[in-house]
Amino acid sequence: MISVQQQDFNQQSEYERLRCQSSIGAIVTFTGLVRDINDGYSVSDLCLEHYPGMTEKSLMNIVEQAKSRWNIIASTVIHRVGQLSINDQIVFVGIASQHRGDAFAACEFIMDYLKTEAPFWKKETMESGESKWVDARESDHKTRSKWVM
Amino acid sequence: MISVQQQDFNQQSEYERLRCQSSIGAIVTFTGLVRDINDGYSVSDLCLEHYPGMTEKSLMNIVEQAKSRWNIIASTVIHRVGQLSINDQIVFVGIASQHRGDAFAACEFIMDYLKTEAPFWKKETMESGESKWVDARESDHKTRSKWVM
Amino acid sequence: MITVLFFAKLSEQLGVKSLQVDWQQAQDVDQLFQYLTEYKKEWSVTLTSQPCLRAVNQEMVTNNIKLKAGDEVAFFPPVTGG
Amino acid sequence: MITVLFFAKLSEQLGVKSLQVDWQQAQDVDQLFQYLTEYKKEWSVTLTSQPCLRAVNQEMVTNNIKLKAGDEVAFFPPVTGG
Repeated sequence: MISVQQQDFNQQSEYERLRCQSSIGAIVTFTGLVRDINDGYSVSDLCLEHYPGMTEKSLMNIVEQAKSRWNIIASTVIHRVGQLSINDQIVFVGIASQHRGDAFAACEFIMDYLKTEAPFWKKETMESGESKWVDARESDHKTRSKWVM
Repeated sequence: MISVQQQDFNQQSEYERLRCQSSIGAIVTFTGLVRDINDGYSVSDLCLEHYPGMTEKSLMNIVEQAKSRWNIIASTVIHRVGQLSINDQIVFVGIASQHRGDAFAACEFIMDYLKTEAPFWKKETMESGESKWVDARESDHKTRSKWVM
Repeated sequence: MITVLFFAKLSEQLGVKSLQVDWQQAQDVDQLFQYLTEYKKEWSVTLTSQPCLRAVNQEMVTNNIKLKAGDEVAFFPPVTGG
Repeated sequence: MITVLFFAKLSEQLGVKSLQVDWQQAQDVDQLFQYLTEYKKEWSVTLTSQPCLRAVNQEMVTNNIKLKAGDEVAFFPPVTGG
């Protein structure tokens, strides 16, 4: 399941959806939240812009790559767009597998690729009232490179 | 938070407990479930024995090691004992961090060490009615060795 | 025609979210980019002074590729979702 | 006295969950183990025919270590939780 949406998501519902089969032995979930501090300054809220159409395609492509590398029984990727506040949920990636190694690897892989390939952009409003586009992190590209076979 | 308990746990409550601070940017959770098939035979249920007292100590020690290696804001480890059925939750590990890399690594590290160090033993009842103690997996020791610095 | 889209900081700086470019001016992505740098006086600096990713028909491209009428080409800063 | 505990398959096979051993018989873990293999006729085979982990006062040990009166020593199969 892949969804790009404005509305919030519920951890329990997403977890239960992944837990649907009795062959599942491991579920790994990642949730990204809006932090109150970024790069040393206080953030008051966040706006997420995206490229409608391409975001879904890009996420689907990332999930397909993960499926070709690991045994995945069920997967969910949800990414929110629009206006968000501190502590709000931004992104959810959940993987259900027979064994934990596959679930951990696939979940982290999807996040690392999402961070560098999926067309989302964050604009932060600081406590001062100023707003600025978040800069891409070099570290995210380094992290991603560890998955190159 | 560390708990060894008979009763089930709730994903949402554990998630909300981890999400308590606004400096948290990433939450990774692992949940282990009873699978219907193990090593090729059908399982009908599972009994988990443990070494009371040592289990808690062992889990605390593993979590301390993780905290010394990664930035962890909050952590939860729950392991159930006693009689369990197919699809039941066995174990929960949840890590809240500023950044996802720490949360993924710490969560997987704790599971890999728990699998080889924490004194729990599974006895499976097969569909035939026979029951047998689960054998330790060589692969779990291999997986663990990747964390040795 | 080629549909050109800009996103995030880039779209804010150019003051435009999308525009249509005649295919004659944009037979491949590099040619289109060159055309855009000359589209308005200040566009050259904006487009060349920062990293600018490209997607053709909603797929990221790193090499120059041929375009055909009806294609959708997007330019945007490095992504920062997740 | 030393408190000796057995768990899981091992405890089932020996038919005992715990016993008390005089410290004179068990001044270190190896000596205690040796004592146990001679405790009952069939214990030698059960204890030596399979991997058997050891914990002293609820901490896993891999080397032989000295014991003192009141210590709790556990023997058990490789763990299979999680």
